[in-house]
Amino acid sequence: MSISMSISVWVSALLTLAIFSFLIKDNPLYKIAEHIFVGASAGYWFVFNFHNVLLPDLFKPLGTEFTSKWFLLIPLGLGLLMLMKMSRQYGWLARFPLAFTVGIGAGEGITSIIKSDIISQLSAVTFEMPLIMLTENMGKMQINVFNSFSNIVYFLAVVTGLLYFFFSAEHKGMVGKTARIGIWFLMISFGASFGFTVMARISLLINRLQFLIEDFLGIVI
Amino acid sequence: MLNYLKTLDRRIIYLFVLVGVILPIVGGFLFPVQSSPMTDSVVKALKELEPGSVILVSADFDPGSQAELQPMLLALLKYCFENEINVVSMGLWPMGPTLIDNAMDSDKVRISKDRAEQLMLEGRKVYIIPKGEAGTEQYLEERDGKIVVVKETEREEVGDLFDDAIYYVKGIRSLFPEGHIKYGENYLAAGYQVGAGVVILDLVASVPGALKTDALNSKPVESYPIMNGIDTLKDIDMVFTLSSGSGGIKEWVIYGNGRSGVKVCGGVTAVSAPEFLPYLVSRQLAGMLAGLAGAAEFEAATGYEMGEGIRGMTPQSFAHIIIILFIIIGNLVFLVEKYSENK
Amino acid sequence: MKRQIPLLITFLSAITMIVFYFLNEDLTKDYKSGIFDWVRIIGSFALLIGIVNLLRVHFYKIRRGGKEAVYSYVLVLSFFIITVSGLIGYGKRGAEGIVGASFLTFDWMFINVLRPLQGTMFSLLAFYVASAAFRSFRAKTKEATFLLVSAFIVMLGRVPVGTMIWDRIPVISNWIMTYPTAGAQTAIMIGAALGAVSVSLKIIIGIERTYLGGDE
Amino acid sequence: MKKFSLLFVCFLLFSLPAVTAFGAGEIDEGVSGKIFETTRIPVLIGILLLGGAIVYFIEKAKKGQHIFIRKIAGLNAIDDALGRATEMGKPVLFVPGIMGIENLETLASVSILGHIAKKTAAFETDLKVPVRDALVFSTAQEVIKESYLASGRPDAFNDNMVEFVTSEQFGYVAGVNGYMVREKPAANFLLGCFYAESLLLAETGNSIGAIQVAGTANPSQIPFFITACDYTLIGEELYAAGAYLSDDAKAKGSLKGQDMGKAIVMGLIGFFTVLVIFFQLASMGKSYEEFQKGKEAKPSETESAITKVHNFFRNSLNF
Repeated sequence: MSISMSISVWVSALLTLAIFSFLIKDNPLYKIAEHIFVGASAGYWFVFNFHNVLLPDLFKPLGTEFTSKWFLLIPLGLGLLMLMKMSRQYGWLARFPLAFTVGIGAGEGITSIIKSDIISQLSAVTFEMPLIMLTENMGKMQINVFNSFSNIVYFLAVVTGLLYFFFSAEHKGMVGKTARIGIWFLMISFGASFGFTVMARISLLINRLQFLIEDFLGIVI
Repeated sequence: MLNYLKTLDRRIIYLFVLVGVILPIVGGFLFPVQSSPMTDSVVKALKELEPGSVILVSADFDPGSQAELQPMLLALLKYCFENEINVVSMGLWPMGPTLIDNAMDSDKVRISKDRAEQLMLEGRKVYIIPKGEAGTEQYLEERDGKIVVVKETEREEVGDLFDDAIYYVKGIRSLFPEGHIKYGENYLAAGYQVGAGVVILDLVASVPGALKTDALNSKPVESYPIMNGIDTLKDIDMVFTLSSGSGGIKEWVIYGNGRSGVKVCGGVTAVSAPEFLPYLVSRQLAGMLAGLAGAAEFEAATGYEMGEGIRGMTPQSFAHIIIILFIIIGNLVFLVEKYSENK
Repeated sequence: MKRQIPLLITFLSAITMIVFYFLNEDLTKDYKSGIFDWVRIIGSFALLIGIVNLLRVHFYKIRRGGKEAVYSYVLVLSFFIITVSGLIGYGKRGAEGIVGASFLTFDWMFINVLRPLQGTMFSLLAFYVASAAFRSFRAKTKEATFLLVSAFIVMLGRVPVGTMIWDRIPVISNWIMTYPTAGAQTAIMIGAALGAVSVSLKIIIGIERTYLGGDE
Repeated sequence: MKKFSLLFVCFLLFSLPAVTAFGAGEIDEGVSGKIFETTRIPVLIGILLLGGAIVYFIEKAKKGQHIFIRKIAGLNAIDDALGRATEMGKPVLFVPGIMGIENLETLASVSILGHIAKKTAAFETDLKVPVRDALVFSTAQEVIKESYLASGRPDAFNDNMVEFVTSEQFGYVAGVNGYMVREKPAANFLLGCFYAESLLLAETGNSIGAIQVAGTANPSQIPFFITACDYTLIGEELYAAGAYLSDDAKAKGSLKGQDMGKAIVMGLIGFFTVLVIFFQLASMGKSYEEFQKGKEAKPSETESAITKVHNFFRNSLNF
């Protein structure tokens, strides 16, 4: 074991330990790390936005090629209107840029969602996962019982799941029973997603602990 | 006892998880890794690429997900350069390109002892951590026909290499002979691209038009030979995204594959993987690596046994067992309680 | 005026995006990426408001004094260190690139302060999944049992030790992921998509206007 | 708003040819001659069908027709949670997700915030809304101010209810978690678009014993809310919540319209499924190559009617 002599490693390690200390309970060390984190990251993104958005997309073009890029005065104006938010009297002017942003989001959202989350999924459920699945057997396409069964399960999960989301029908009788099967499928999927994720979370921890053990404490395995 | 377990302080669980992960890291032994169909599909798609193909590697993640995605990135780059697949790199996330730079030039890439010797003789700088001495950086050098370990000031003869030391080079680039990866011919870094979905739409229309200049020399990308014959995204042989959230694999599938039909593969964090399964089913996604297990399987499939993914699988297994044991305890407590209530 | 004009702006910008979608991309892509630039520019200006708010809150805490003021000092100080070093030295890197950054510069702060903080905060999840699993994966009801069993199998199926117990476990886990799970996810996706379509439609035609705030 | 709805439909129908005429002059040699992405017509049909169903039921509801909407468990929990916070004299925490205002989940969340703020104003309970996005910051402030005004308590509103933390995902979590353990809110609402921070927030909230109501449409994060929160709004329920909470008839109409949308989707699933079954049955006994060729066949290349119909729909959905 030979503890690191690098100030960078020490800073990283102390901050790492400070965050971990939150697991025991809230304490001054965590509070310091938290405030460094909030302050430094706010500054980081501020600088980042300045150098990657405002400078290249707004100020530089306006400064150097104004004649062809004069229309950038519009977003500049909208941006300045946004700043009006800080005034009590003219705060309402900030609604203009806000309305623009929301409008763009809504318009862009509606088309791409219909395409990728409805139409493509519709195609996947019906055409890509047919209830009768054929595979080649001795040169001829024949029904593959296991794959067909799997696809039927998939199909049932989709349909009963969708039925669960019906708001204008009381969950009673036939609808209630089917929706309940829908809930079961949802629960299976939640459990599976959870289980699937556990590994990701552990991986992150392994990474941090490797840093502490190998880089900071200098223990070699 | 029952009551203690029922109201178990969550910090006890934390302690078990911590110990369960640290012990195997310090103990350092490996579980064998087997591949899964999801990973196989990625390997299959990669094997279909001919030497000289161009793959667009997009780093759409930030250091927060490095633990899972960086091993995939390293293994992917290693595979590409070994098989003469040319790489254009970019990132939809601001910190992505930095992570690719790290993978190329500064991340520790572990190698075996034999490989270390061979690379050193080829003139690459090979680093070593002899057992029990980390802390300061040490590397190997050949002086007067002998291999020596060079610390900052002193130098020490090794003669034969240590069996139990860790050998590594810095960055994927150092795994190959000088000149194997020519910038502009085999590799091009296009840097951070602002705008996620919009960038991809731009790429669909025109790759040089969207990427504009490269990150190293700020020259137009079309001035590099690697871009010969590449006009729109269709001309790229595969897009490989390392994705950890919004502005990533979903956009590549919807806009990239959806609009141009380009083959899209991806490495994702395990947490987001289930969300993209429908795209695998609908074949909009050619293959997917999910989480550290995906990385480990990919490393095994492409022949990189020293990878972080494979090494990480052991603490991973321990932690899973601990969580599973806790779930079992929780259920036993619950059942015992129910039983005694019924009595 | 304070209400109708914003509603009209929303309507027109949304319709523009919808119309663009159905036009040849070669015709629209320049406009489209220009529009997204605008959105980002507005967002960057808005960020300034956020930062002013953050600093105001903490300047107030500092002025109020007391034990807690120390933390506000720390926050304001780290904000200014990274901002000043970033505005001066952004993107200027030595021969070793970002790794060789010197003490307290922008790149150094990123690598040695922000990166470990991000990674560690994220890694707390490893502990949280364990305690959440222990607490809630109990076979109390039929639904909870489904949750428990599928989590159990998939958790085992993802690590080599699962294979050691029974070599079919990864296969079963994969089947659960590909069929019932993907199916239920698709159902959630389609349902949520309809909800999203409805929200965006209501915004476009001006029925949903909470986001604009008051009526003055 | 009828004007707007009408305008909307007219615009869709008439703007396309108009823009076409405008764009036609500008096409240069290098660009493929087409003006419309004709392959995307299914999306247009989708907008018109789904949008039509929603607008139709909104109109119907406006005319006073009663629309039945079933109870959603998580929504009743909102009132319970608010009630408990008031009883205990502790604050209420509302987290509107981590995405920007242009995100539709965030917009749904903001509209729920409006209702919650009305209640906290009436109950005189403290409300805290930490945000990560600066546009959400200013929107949330407006929404809360308006709610306090509507409840007749403008005096109880203060600017510090909404606090901008930082744009960094985990920095935001660090700040909010710190707030939770120190101020110990009695009710946490985690509604909106969440990623990895879902469990970090929910588990900390659970450890301080707050009643938690969560909701997101992001399928990968729902499981974490389910395990750590008392009630979870799943997917579409998040979008429905805003409509449900407002006693506005129009909102209920739009929910009914969404149901019609689901019915349409399910109808299509049924139709295509039967179609595919017939196609598969007809393909039995062929060799694999013939089967693949049949799937890719253009209408002119095949005699079989079922293949024609099957391929037509299959190709229209894959663009």
